[in-house]
Amino acid sequence: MAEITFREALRQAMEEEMLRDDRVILLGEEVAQYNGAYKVSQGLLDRFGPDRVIDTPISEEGFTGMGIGAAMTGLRPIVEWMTFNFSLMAYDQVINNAAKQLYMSNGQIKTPIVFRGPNGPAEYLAAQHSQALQSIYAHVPGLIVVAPSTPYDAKGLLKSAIRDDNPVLFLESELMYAWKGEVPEEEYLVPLGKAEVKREGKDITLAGFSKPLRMLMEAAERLEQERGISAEVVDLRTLRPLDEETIYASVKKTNRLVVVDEAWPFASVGSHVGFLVQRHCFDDLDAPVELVSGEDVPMPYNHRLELAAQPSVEKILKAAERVLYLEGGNYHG
Amino acid sequence: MAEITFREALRQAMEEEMLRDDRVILLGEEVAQYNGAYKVSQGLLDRFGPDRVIDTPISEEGFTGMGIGAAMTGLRPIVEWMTFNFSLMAYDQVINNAAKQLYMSNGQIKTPIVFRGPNGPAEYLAAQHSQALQSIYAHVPGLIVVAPSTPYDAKGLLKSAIRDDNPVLFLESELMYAWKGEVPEEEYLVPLGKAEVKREGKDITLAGFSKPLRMLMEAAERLEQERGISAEVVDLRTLRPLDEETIYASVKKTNRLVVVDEAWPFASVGSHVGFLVQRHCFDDLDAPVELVSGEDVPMPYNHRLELAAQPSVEKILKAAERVLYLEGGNYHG
Amino acid sequence: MKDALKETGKAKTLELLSTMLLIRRFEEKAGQMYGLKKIGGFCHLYIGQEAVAAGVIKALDLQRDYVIGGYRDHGYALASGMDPKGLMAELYGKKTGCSGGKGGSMHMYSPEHHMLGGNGIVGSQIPVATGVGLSLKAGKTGGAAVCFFGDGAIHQGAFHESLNMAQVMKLPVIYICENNQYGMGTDFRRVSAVEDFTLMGQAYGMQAQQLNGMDVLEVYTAIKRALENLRKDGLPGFLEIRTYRYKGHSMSDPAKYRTREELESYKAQDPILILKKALIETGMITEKEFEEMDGKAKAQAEDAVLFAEESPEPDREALYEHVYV
Amino acid sequence: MKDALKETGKAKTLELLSTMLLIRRFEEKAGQMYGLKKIGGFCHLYIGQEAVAAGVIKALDLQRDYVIGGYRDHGYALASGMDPKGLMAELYGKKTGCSGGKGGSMHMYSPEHHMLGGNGIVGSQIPVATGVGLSLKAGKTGGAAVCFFGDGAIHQGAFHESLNMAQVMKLPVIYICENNQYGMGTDFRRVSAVEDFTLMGQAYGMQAQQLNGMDVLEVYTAIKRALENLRKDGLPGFLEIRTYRYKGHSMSDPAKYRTREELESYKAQDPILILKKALIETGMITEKEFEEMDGKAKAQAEDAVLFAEESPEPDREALYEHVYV
Ligand SMILES: Cc1ncc(C[n+]2csc(CCOP(=O)(O)OP(=O)(O)O)c2C)c(N)n1
Ligand SMILES: Cc1ncc(C[n+]2csc(CCOP(=O)(O)OP(=O)(O)O)c2C)c(N)n1
Ligand SMILES: [Mg+2]
Ligand SMILES: [Mg+2]
Repeated sequence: MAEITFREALRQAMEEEMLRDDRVILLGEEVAQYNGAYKVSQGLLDRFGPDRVIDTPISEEGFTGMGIGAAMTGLRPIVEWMTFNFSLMAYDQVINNAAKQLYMSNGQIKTPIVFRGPNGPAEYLAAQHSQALQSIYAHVPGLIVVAPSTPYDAKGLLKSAIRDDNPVLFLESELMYAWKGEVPEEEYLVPLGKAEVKREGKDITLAGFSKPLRMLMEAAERLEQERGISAEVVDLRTLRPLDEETIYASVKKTNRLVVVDEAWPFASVGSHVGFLVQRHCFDDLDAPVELVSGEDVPMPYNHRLELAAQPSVEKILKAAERVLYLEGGNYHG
Repeated sequence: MAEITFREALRQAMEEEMLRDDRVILLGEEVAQYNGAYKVSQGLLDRFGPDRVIDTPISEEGFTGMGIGAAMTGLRPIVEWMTFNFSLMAYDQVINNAAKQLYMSNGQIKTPIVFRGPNGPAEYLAAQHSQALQSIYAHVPGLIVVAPSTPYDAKGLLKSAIRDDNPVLFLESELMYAWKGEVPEEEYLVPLGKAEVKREGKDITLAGFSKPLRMLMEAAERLEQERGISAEVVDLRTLRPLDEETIYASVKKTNRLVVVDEAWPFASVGSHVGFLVQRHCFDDLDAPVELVSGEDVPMPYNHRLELAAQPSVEKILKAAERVLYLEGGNYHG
Repeated sequence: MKDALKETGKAKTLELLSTMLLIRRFEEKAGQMYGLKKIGGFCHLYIGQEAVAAGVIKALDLQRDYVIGGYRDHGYALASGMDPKGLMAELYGKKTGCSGGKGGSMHMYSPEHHMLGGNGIVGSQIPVATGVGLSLKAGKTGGAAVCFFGDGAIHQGAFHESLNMAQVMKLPVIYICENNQYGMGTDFRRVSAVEDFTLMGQAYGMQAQQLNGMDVLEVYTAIKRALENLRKDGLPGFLEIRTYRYKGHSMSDPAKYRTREELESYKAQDPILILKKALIETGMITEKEFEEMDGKAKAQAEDAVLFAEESPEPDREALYEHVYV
Repeated sequence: MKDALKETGKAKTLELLSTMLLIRRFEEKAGQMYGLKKIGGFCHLYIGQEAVAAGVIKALDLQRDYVIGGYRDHGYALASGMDPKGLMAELYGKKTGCSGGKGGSMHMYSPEHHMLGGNGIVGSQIPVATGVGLSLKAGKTGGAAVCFFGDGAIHQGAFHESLNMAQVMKLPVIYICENNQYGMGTDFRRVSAVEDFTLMGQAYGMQAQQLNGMDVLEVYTAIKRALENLRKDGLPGFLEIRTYRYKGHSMSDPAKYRTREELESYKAQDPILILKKALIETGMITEKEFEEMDGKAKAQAEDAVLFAEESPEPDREALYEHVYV
C-alpha cells in the first residue's frame, strides 16, 4: 500500500467525492487560488474550476451560513475553516442553523454539509490560535463530530462525511498534515460513528482521538516494554455520536481507563467519556477513570510552557500508573 | 426579611453597584428606554441616565466586544444579552478576547465585565430560543460562570460578579424572574466560587444549579416523605471555578450522587461533575453517579414534548431510585 | 396607484388583495387564539405589513425562486401558498402543523412551496439566503433567493458579510429590509447611523431602492422589475421597504414606545384599505365583492382554527425524531 | 511632500524617519532570527508599511489616546514607544518579553504605552476598540481610540457593527483600514464588492478619507487633522490607508500571488526612501546624518536580539499564572 500524508489523504477524499458528485463544492478562505492555507486543497481549483472551489472573503459567519443555505437547497458544500479557532465567529450559524434545521422543519430540510479544518494546538501560536474546540461542537445534538488520527481514517471518514446528509464537523490538525500512513489505491469508506481498537491489550484501556492518538500508541509501547503491561488503545474517531459500545467492551476487559483529550478538561469530550464509563461500567472499574487533558489555561506562546500545557506521553504514563496502582511511579508527567 | 422577586434582586444588585461605583455601566438591547426585555433593568435609565444605561443596536458581536474594550480601559460594564441564545453571535469576543487578555498580556490587562441574561429553556420557544449554554462557557479557562437559584444568591452573587476583576458569565432564567425569595434590606455579598448545601441529608446527594434546583428540593422532600430517604441538596452556584470540596464532602457522607443539568448531556457541566466525583470519591461511591440532563435533542415547540425534553422531578426521583438501588421503582421519569 | 393597477392587471391585483386579506384575518385569529392561551411563546403578528409579503412573494416564480425570512414569518408562509390550516396547527404545536409542531410561530417551513422558514435569530437568515443564491446560481434556473429581514437585523454583521459576498460572487439574491421602523421597542433612528438604508446597499455597489410598503402595487411592480434584472444579469439587489406593524413586537409587548397618533396615521394608509379604495374607484371591484373576498379569508382563518383544534398532538416518540437524518 | 514637510517641521519629521527606520531594522532582524529558528509560529512582518504605524501613532497623544491593532503589530508597538528589547524578547518567548513570553508576535501589550495589543482574530479588535472609545468618552479626556485593521478584516461583520455603533453613540474612535492590498494570498479586489473603502465608511455617515500610506507625512498630517476634529466634535472617523507589504503574509508565505514588478514598483516608492530623498533635497538632513540614524536603528535591533538571547525563559509556574486576576 502506498504511504501518503494526512494532507494528501484529505485531498484525495475531496477530489474523489467531487468527481463522484458534482453537487459537492468547496469554499473557504484561500482554498482556491492559494491552494489552501495548509495546502489541503492543492490542485482542486485547477481540476474543478472557480464555481466549485470558491475563495471567500474573511467573513466566517457569512460563508459558513452561505454553506448552510447552499446545503439546504441541493448542494453538498465542504466549508474549510482556515482553523477551528476562527469558527467561533460562525458558531451561531452552526449551532442555530445547521444543527437545528432538520428538527425544526420536522425532517423536511436537510443540511448535508461538512465543516473542516485544523483544530487544536500547533506550535508557538499562543492563546487565540491554539484551541481544541471539540467540546463546544460535540455538546450539540444535530451535529456529527469526527476526529481521525491516521491518513487512512481521515480519507475514509471524510468521504463518509461528505456523503452523509447531516452536518458534520471534521477536525484535523496542522501538525498532523505531514504525518504519513498507508492508504489503499482502491476506494473505501470508514463509517461514521465507529471507534476502532488500534491496539489490543488486556491490562488497561487508553482512549483518545486525533493528534494525541500517537502519544497513546507510544505510551502503550512503553508500558509494554518498560513495565510489561498490556495496554489497549481505543481510537474514538467519531465523537458524536460516540461509539459507547466499543469503549465499554474494552473497559470491561481491562477494568481500567485513561482518556486523553487535548482540550481543556472542564465539560470536555474526555471527561464525558469518563463519566459514561463510570456510569455504565461501574462494577467493572478497578480504579477511577483518569483524564489527561490540556491544562486548564489559555495556551501560552513560549514553547516550553506550550508543551507543558498539552498532554504528553509522560503524562499518560503517569496517569496509567495511578490507574494501575503502580507504586513508586517511574514517570514524571 | 422582605420577599422579593429574582428580577428585583438582580435589579437591586445592579442599582447598588452602580451607585457605589460610577465605572459600572449597563449596556445591551432594550435595557434603557424599554427597561429591559424582561424588565430586569427597570428604572435604571431614569436613575443613571443614558451615558450609563445604554441601548445598543442588535449587534451582539459588536456590543459584546465594546463592553470588553471598555472593561480593558477603566469601565466595569454589565452587558445584558437579551438571552444567552444570542450570545452565540458574540462567542468569539468572549472566548478570544475576554477570557484571554489577562493571560496573553501576562497580567497587564484586566477585563472586569459581567455578561448576564436569561439562559435555558422558557416555554414554547422552540430550538433556537431554548438552549442551556453553560457548558460552552464553563469549558473555557479565564471565565467565571455563575448560576444562582434563589433571589438571595442572585443578588449577592451579582454584586460579587460586578466587583470581580475577571470576566463573569451570569446565568439567569426567564422563568425564574418571577420567583420570590427572602432578601435582606442590608447589603451583603455571596462569594463567587462557593457551592452551598441547600438541604442537609445523609443517604444521597442531589447536586445542581439554577432553575432545576427547585426540582431538586422538591425531589428531596418527596424522597423524605414518600420513601423515608434523607437527601442532601448541593447548589453549585458557581460552575467555574467549581467548588469541588463541597461536592466531595457531601458525596463522602452520602456515597451517592445524582447531578442535574438542564443542558444537553454530552460534555456538560453535569457530566463533568460526575466525572470528577468518580475520580475523587471512587472508594466512597456506592453506585455510579447519575446525570439527569436535558434530552439530547434540539428543543421542540410543542409543550408536551418541550417538557419531556427537560429534567423533571420524576426523572430525578427515578435516577435517585437507581442510585439507591431501590427495587420496583415508584417513579416514572 | 392607478398606473400600477393597469400595469398589474385585474387578476393579479385581486390575488394581491386576497392574499393580504388572508394574512390579516389569519393573524387576527392567531392573536385571538393566543389570548385564549391556545398558542404560547413568542407570536409575532404581521398585521399592517401585509403589502410587503404579498407584493414581494406574489411577484415571484415559486417554481424556481425561494423565500426565507425572520421570525415574523406567518405572512411569508401564507403568501407562499402554504395552507393556513398547517400554519395554525403549527401555532397550536400540533402534529399536523407545517413543521410537525416542532417549529412553532418562528419556524414555518415548506420546501414544497420553496419556503425555507423563519429564523429566530435576528439576521441569521441573511447568510443562509446568500447560500441559497449560490445553489441557484449553480442550478442555472434563473431562480432568485428572496431574503426578508427587519430594520433591527440590518445592524448585524451577517448583513454586511452577506451583501459583500453576494455582490462579489454575483449571486441571485434579493435582500429585503422590511423596515417597520421598530426593532422591539427601538425606533430604528435611535440605533442606525443612517436613516436611508439604501446607502447601506450602495456601499457594496449593489442596486438599492426604497419602496412604500403600504402600497402593495408599488412593491409588486418594483419586485417584478428587480427580478427581471436579476434574471438577466444574475446580480443581487437590495430593497428597503418602509412599513409599519400595528401590533406590539410580540403578543407580550404593549408598544408604549410609540404614539397613538403615529399608529393611526399608518392605519389611515392601511394597505388593504387603499387598494380596496383604488379598486372600487376604478370599478374593478364592488363593495360586495370585497366583502365576499374578505368573508372567504375569515372563513379560511376559522377553518384553520377548527383544524388545529381537532388535530392530535405529536407522538411522544417525535422527541427523538429528526435530530439526525 | 515639501509642504507637508514644512507643516510637520524638522524635529517631528526626523522622529517619523527614525521610527520608520527602527521598525524596518527591527523587522529585518526578526525575520533573520526567525530564519535561524530563534522565533517560531506566525510572524507577520511590517516591512513596507512603516509609514502607516509611524505616521498615525506619532500624531497621537499617548497620554490620552490608545492604540489597538491586529496581529501584524510590531510596528504599532515600536511606534508607541515600547522598548525593542521587550518586543524581541517576546518574539523569543522570553520572560522579559513585553507579554512575559505568553503572547508572542501577535500579542504585544503595553498598557503603560497605551498599546492594547495585537489580536490574532481578524477583525476581532474592531469592537474592542469601539469599547475603548466608550471609556474615553466617559472619561472626558478628549482621548481617541485608534484601531488598525487590514483590508481583509473589513469584510468581517464586526466592522459593520462597530462603525454603526460608534457613529450612533458618537464615540471618539479612528478606524484605520491599512489596505496593503492583500489578505494572505488574496488581492482585496477579488473579495471586495467595492474598491474604494471610503464608501464603506460613508455608509455610516462617517467622515471617510483615503490616504497614500507610502507617504508618512501625508499620513501624519491627515491624522493630526482627524484628531483635531475628533477632539472638537467627539465623532469617529474612518481612514483607508493604501500601503504594501514587501514580505509574504507571514514567514511561511512565498507570496507567489503577486508579480515581481508590482513589488518593485512599491519598493521604488519606499516610504523611508522617499522621505529621505525629500529631507536631503530640502537640506534638512545629510546622507551621513541619515546613515547615523539608520546605524542607531540597526544597533537597537542588534541590542534587542542580544537582550532576547540572554533573557531567561519564563518559570514553569507561569503556566497557571494570570488565568485569573
Ligand atoms: C441575535 C438576536 N438578538 C436578539 C434577538 C431578540 N429579538 C427578537 S426580535 C428583535 C427585534 C428585531 O427587530 P426587526 O429586525 O426590526 O424585526 P421586526 O420585529 O420589526 O419584524 C429582537 C431584538 C434575537 N431574536 N436574535
Ligand atoms: C477570523 C480569522 N479568520 C482567518 C484568520 C487567518 N488569517 C490571518 S491573517 C489573514 C489575512 C488578513 O489580511 P488583512 O486583514 O488584509 O491583514 P494583513 O495581513 O494584510 O495585515 C487571515 C485570513 C484569522 N486570523 N482570523
Ligand atoms: Mg422592525
Ligand atoms: Mg492586507
